[in-house]
Amino acid sequence: MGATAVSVGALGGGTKAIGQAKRPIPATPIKIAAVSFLTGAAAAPFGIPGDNTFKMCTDVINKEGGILGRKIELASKDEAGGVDAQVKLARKLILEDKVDVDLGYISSASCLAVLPLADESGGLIVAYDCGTHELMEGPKSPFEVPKFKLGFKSSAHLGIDNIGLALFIKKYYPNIKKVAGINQDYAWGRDSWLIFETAMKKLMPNVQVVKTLWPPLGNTDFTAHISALMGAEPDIVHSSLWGGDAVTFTKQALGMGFFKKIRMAYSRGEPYPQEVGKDYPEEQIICCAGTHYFLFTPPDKASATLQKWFVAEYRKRYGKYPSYPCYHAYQALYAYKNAVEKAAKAAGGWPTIDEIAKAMTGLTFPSPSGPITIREDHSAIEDVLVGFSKMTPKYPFPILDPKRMEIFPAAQVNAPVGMRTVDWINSWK
Amino acid sequence: MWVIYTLNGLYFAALLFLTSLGLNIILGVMGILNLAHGSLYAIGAFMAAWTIIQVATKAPASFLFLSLLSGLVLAGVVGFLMEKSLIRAMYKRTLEYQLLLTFGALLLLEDVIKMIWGGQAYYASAPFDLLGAVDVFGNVYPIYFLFVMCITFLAGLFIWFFMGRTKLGIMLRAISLDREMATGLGLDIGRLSTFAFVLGSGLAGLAGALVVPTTPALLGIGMEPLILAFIVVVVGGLGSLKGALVGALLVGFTRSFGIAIFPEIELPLLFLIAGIILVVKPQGLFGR
Amino acid sequence: MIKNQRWIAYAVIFVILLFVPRLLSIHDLMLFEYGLTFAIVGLGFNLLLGYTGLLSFGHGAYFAAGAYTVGMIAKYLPGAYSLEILIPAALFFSLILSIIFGFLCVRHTKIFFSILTLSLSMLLFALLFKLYHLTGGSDGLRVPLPTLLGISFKGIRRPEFLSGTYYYFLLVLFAVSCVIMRGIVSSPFGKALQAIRDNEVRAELIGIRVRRYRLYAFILSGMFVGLGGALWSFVNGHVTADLSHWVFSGEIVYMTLLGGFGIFEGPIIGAILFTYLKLYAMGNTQYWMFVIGATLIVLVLLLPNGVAGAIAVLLAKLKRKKALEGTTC
Amino acid sequence: MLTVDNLKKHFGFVRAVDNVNLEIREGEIVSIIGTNGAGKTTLVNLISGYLKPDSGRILFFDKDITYASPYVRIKLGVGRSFQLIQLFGNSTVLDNVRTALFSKYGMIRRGLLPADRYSSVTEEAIKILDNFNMSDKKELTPTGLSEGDLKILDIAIAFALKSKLLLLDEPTSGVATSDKFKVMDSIVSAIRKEGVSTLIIEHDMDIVSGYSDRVIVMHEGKIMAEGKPDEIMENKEVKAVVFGIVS
Repeated sequence: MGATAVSVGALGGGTKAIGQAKRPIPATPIKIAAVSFLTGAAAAPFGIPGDNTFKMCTDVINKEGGILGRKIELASKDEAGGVDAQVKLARKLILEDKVDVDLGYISSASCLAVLPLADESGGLIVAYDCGTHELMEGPKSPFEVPKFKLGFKSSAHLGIDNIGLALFIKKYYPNIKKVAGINQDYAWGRDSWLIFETAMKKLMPNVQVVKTLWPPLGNTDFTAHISALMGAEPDIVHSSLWGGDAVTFTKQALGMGFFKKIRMAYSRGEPYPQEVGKDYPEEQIICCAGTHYFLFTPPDKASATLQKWFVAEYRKRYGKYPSYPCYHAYQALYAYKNAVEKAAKAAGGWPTIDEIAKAMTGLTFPSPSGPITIREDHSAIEDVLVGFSKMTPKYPFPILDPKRMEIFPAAQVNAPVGMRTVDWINSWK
Repeated sequence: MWVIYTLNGLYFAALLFLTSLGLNIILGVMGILNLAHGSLYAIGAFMAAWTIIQVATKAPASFLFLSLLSGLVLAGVVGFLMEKSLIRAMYKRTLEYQLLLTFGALLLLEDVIKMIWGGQAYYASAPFDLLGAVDVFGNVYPIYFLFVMCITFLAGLFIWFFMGRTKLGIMLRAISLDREMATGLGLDIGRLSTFAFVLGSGLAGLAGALVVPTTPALLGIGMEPLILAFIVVVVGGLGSLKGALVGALLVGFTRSFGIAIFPEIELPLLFLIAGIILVVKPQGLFGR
Repeated sequence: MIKNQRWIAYAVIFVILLFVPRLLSIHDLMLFEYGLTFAIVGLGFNLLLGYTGLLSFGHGAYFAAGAYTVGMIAKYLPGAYSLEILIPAALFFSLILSIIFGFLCVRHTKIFFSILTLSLSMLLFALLFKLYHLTGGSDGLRVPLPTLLGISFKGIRRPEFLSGTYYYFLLVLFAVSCVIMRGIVSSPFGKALQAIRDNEVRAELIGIRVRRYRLYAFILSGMFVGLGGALWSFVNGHVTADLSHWVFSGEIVYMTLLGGFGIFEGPIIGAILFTYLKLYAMGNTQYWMFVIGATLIVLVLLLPNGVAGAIAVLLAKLKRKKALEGTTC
Repeated sequence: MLTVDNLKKHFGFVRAVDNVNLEIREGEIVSIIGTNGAGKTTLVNLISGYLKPDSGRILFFDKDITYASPYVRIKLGVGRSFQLIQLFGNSTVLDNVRTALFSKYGMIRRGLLPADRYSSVTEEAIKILDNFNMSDKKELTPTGLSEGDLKILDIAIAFALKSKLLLLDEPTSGVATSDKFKVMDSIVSAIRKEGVSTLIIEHDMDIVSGYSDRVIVMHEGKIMAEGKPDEIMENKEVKAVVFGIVS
């Protein structure tokens, strides 16, 4: 252990002083890398809001005197360029730039490729937005946790969205007959559909799947997919499309009269009404990847005040309402802050990244959308919010109809530690 | 629905045809495979998107279609500069240099676009929304797609007439048939090549400008069209107008019906067809 | 005697390379290992371009064949996941692939050959990309640390693995590849290939079965590239379908030209230079594509024989100078 | 050894080769002369297998090779040089010849040892170059050679294939007039040394007359005269048609 800790220190750039009773707090700033899509289709709806939030929170934390008096030095990096580029970048960040922590990744593909590098290269990596449940799950349940000693996921995985959708559909449309799916052709899309389909089979056994389409990420022409879906005549179409794809799909579908016939159920559709604007169709089922919605007020006091401040502050700085990537960014940065402070208490000085990792495990802290808990499997769990899009005079884009918002508590939508989500769903009574 | 599938196929084929047309002319006349063709397409797309965004608020709706012109012109200009500065030096060089140069140009232009327009996506669906939709046998279909088909049809008609009937076109054909002979006839190869390259680039730009109201202008937007246009040219036959048309229709319908019927293997199928045709008929369906 | 000098130089360089892990930071060492794997790729590719006169724009396919052999075995046959099995397996599958593709391609030359190789590699790309459940689609496959002759590297971090055992393993294979390729190009077989490159018609006329020998060259080339791909996968730790995309093939051509395909050592130099060029460009500017694109254009216009070519010219000049001085005094 | 009978090849209305019969014996050097377009080159292309005749037969050592591929004819021993030189431009003079030898001995499958290790082959190559007094230029590439040397090298390659019959298409075309005879000297001396039977195509009588055992005159695809050089020189018809001398 000691040996690895030394090498961790050496590789991870943490302080080498192991074993001393009292450890000094370095005067140097904390190096934090934030990796999001800064270019490409996912930049506007995801990367930029996420990165903005990282900047905003860093700024606030530094104004308050930093973490244990150390200022944060934030380096925003671009997630574009494909999985391979990300592997190389993460390596560089950990081994050469020696960042204290790598907060990032929106695409599940990036996460699947990068998180294993945490233990491999001995750097702390916190996945802040990507969704795939496979990231933290083992090959078969029960699996041993944590999967990665130094790899974390500070937001809940896609299980909550798709289970939430299934529960929501069961509640509002108990007697639909046909569903279809259009999901991007990689881990994110494939896994989202898998969970949704499994949950539907369990909750509404006699609903039949009439079509599943797999457009590639960054597809520009959905016309063929749209008419293929319309041809299959489902009642509801499940979709985990995100980023530019979601916007493009919606616009083209509008043009082809898609929404006149079919209702969409977006597993993470929350940012798009704001992106598309007033044209965005009403009565679509939209999930918020948690309870990340600017009109949602968390029950507990601390979170509620945070929410009020967060929405106002973000609106003030960037003229928009925070979308769920913003909340995810907040969670990642504050997970690190809280973990460091907790570990420092125990260690009496600046902690090693092993100690930070230990502190982050089982950590609970308030966030704008409610308290967040990071479990022993190094993955956070959250409640999930689902609703209908509805145009109101108050906003220039459809919001979630306040009267028909459903919140499913974490326990109802997250598999227990060490159990694969799919197995858990199948074990439902 | 089959009507719609067919229309989708036609629409997709139309865009491809336009893109491949430019690639084809350049390849035919200059014997150069321009790997940067996709970037010219992208330039057209960004320019058009930018124009639409500018116009949408200030000028009457009908002006929105200035975007097509702007895309075509800018791509043409870039093409002109490219030919004068780079391609010009390549005529006497061997294949590997020609291909690598255009490959370099591709990398370069991708980032030039990034420098000019930034990394953001440009949403410019105004013309698409403006034209609205019609009823086709009980199915809603956007008029804009039909508009794209018309434009492409006209462009194709124009090129066909130009290549077959006008003096300039016939000279270009002469070059593509036999460079030496053409030189012997005293044709000004240099000028004509420049012209061909500009024409090809302009067509790529037009295609980009046409697509942009239906999808945001993005970095790398030209990559997929390049590959598909490339398949079209290969399948149809180098430098063959008829080939480009048939090839485009083949790809368009394979995609439209492929996605509707067997979504899992639509893409491999495309390359499989191309591969087979190349093996059986290396010069393409209508190649010389 | 000039030949002896060359071999002495090789020996010296090899000895120096033995000490590289001591000299470089872990990150630079990794880049260097990327470079070495690509150097093997370059050697293979250049047998086709430099010595047989065929420009393939689809050699990413054989690279992917090698890399995916490793990834697939890791996923489906973890029992057989040891270097002494993986490397032969990679060679075998790249052999099969290059036989199939090569057979189709060598019937053509010039631009047709390039187009056909490109299309076929894109076909492989489409398959790797679309068969999600088999190949992991665009996510690709992870490449864990292999065992070597029963030694397991469990619990060792990849950087330590790469700077230790693996570096020397890689270095040895690289040296072997160089020696073998050197032998091939200077052998009668190699001479025959060069004859085909120089003058197809006459080659036929001195009794060389041109198409068949092109195929031989294609297959050998494919296997070297496949080997490079397999070795690369361990350094990278992850393989994706992009390896078979034509842009990646383009980069292979790029690095070969960067070094200079007229000279045996060219591709090696090119591969190492390109790796540093690309990764440092990526690390230091968001406009890295502009950088390598511009470099490529300058290269094509001003340095058609690549870096190695330029060096060779310089050396020749120096020699002549020396000779002159020798005569004068 | 070579028998051509009633060979015919027409391109549309042009009767390039029209019922040609000819016979070449072992060790004999025969020249075919005639104006451009008389069908000389077509005839060579037919014999070396580049063109397939419309009708007629070609026998080589009593073996019918009328429709055999060039490759087969080479294996049998029909070598040729070209009017437009065909060399391996980026290889040394030595390798140009040596590769031909390797191919001849079926050694081009050997892929590991450097070519230089096969010293016997190298020596033989140098010997051949000696015969054409080219051995001093063996390390040069063709780009560094004079037109005449290129011609000689081209023939040396054909020679290296141990051809029993050599077809030389205008061996001195493109060579400066002053050197023409020097070139012919070195070629023919080499040929004589090995006693290879040879068919030389030439439009200039003077060049071949000194070196040929026999001269055949072709005109409009037909053979119009045949005999010893000096006889042909005297032949009025030939003078009129071929040399344009009227007396």
